[in-house]
Amino acid sequence: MTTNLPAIYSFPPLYTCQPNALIREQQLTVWCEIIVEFAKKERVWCITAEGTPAKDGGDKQSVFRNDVIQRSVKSTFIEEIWHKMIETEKALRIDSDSNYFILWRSLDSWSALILQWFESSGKLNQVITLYELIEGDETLGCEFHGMDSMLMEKCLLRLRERGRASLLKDQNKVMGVKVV
Amino acid sequence: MTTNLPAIYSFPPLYTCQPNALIREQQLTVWCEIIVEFAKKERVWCITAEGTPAKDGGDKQSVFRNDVIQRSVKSTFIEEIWHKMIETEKALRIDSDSNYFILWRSLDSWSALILQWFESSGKLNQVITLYELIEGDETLGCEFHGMDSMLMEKCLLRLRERGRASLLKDQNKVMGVKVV
Amino acid sequence: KTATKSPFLVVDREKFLNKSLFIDEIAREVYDFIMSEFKEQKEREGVILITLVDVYALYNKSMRIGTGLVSPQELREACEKFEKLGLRDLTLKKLNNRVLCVSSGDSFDFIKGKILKIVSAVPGADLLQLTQKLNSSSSNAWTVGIIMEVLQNCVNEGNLLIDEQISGIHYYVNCDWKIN
Amino acid sequence: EEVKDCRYESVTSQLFKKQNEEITSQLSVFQERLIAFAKEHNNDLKQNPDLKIKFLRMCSRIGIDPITLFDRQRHLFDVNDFYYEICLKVIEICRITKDLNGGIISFEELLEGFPTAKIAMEDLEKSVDMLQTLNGGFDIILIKGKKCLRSVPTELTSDQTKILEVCSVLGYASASLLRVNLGWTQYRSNAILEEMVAIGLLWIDEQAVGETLFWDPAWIHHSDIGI
Repeated sequence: MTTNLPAIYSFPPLYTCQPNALIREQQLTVWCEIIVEFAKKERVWCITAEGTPAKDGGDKQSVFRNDVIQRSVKSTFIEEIWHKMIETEKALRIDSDSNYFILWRSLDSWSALILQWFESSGKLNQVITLYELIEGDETLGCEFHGMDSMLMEKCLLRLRERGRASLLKDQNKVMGVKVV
Repeated sequence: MTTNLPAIYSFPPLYTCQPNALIREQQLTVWCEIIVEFAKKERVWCITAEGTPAKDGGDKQSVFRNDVIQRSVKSTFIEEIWHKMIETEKALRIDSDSNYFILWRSLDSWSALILQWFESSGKLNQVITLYELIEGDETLGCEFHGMDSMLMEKCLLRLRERGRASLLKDQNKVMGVKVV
Repeated sequence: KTATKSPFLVVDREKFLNKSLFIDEIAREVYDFIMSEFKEQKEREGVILITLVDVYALYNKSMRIGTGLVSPQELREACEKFEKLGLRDLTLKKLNNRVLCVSSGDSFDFIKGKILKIVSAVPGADLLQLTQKLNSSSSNAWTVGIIMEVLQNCVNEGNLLIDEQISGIHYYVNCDWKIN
Repeated sequence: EEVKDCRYESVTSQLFKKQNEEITSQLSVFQERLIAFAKEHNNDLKQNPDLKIKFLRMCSRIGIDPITLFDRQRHLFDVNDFYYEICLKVIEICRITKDLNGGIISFEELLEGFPTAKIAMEDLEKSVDMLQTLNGGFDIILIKGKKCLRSVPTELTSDQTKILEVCSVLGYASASLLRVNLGWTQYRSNAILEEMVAIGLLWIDEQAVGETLFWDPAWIHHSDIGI
């Protein structure tokens, strides 16, 4: 997990909540960057409150824990980090299971990217299933390929708000989308 | 064994090696005091590495074990305690059997006391056997009466170093002493 | 040790016509006491820094046995008079906005610099190591009271970062984060 | 401790050339008589400063705690000397026990630091109030209504205070006690308990049945610890 993370990830005081408020602000910013960086590099869409990738097996290690220097962030400080992540819109809390989506791009940026794909690949005005969009061959190489489907829904909702998409639901679950 | 020992002897965490370095320093100091206090009160000159009086029967209990509160010190921590005892000159390791002499007085203080007895009881310039010195009626009531003979030898060697004593040996074993 | 070296100087309240004269006399005595007690430190480090509470204990214990102790109020008033009495090497200063200290020169900056230097040479040093290193040349030049206050200041001000482990608090110099 | 021992030795060898146990009992008789003498001849001593000094220095040298020379009815010198002596002792106790208790000590433990003198809680409280004028960073805090003296710069967080309150019942806290009493998760409890070990406020006990216990060093002096 420590691969490609900034050097400060190996600095022991990073793991203790610093008493000086100015410093703590910068420390929280560093943690937000680390989490985003990690999620982006590993293409992890969703992380548990404890810092492990949500969808993988149980052996994945928490980003808040560094075995090389034997340090880990205390749960009270982890809460503060998530608070900062939400506040700066780098994470989105998932109500159903208290995990977090990590937004290395903002929702607006993602929906813009998706819209762009619809436009450039000539998929306007036709129904595209969520599965095609996320897992289909045609989005291979797109940054949003493989995105968590719940997160994808949130992006498509943004497009609907802008009047650019209509969603097809089955039993309250989004199955497909038509972009105009 | 717990009679007359300080109240902290009944404090359960005393028996767990404390992870906090500052506390552990205090804890080691407390253990040294307990061992010295115990040895002094019970007039035990020599204690095994496990904490039991060396010269008595096998049923004596270790100072490192407190049955009342069901706690005992782990052997790795016992080693640390002995290390501190040696370092602070409260104990002297006996090479032959890995037991320890407990010095509730320093060697210098013991030899001063012994010298004082020679002076005040008019025994200068005459040969006194080790047996008389340790077990004789004339030293009854002296704090060094009953001292382990090997420890007594060490005290007398101090006096010899100061030019105040010559030792009489038989087959490399000290049998008597003349103090001048 | 100090008690015997001081002459039978009787600064007895009852001998003074009024309180003010008594306080003046105490001020001189306290001043001389600190200057002689911390002479070594002053010569080696160039500065003196000690909390008023520690002065109260040291001065009363060393100088006032037999002559009646001074009260906390009297001691404070006496130290506040240093300047008026032309005792210019020591002044009363407040550390961390709460702890009164008797200080010479820019002692605070001096010891702060000294601590920062030790920590940058030994990243992760704890209170025990710092105390040992600060007082390596003499046994108790810098009291723990002072060291803890200065450390607290460094942490509050952001010069030092903390790494809080179960073994204790470890200190690191802050190189990464801006503090103003 | 060392210094006291030396003095004791030199006195013993000069005054009595007898053996140690005898001397201890004789010394204590001697000490008692000196204390009685001091109280009886209070006024004479007061009027003769030189004698007063010699007398008190002798007492100090043979190990009489000056505070035993006072009682609340009869005072040598200033009426307040009694309280100043307590101030002195409070500072000493706080400094000596800092590493054992993380710099927080209850008023009850402070009282136990005066084994040879009868001092009342109100005497102690009055003296601690007097000490405040020195701005020594000695702050009074309340743990479950009980007064404690904090002599280190770090302030307690409200979570830390809550844990000390839990400790005041049985002497210790643990993850399960905190779950039952405060509804805390294991994560949160461990984080705060370990933080308190880090700053020296709690001692770890790994030999309890079931789980690790975290003890308040205030219980070092409790003889009635129930496991």
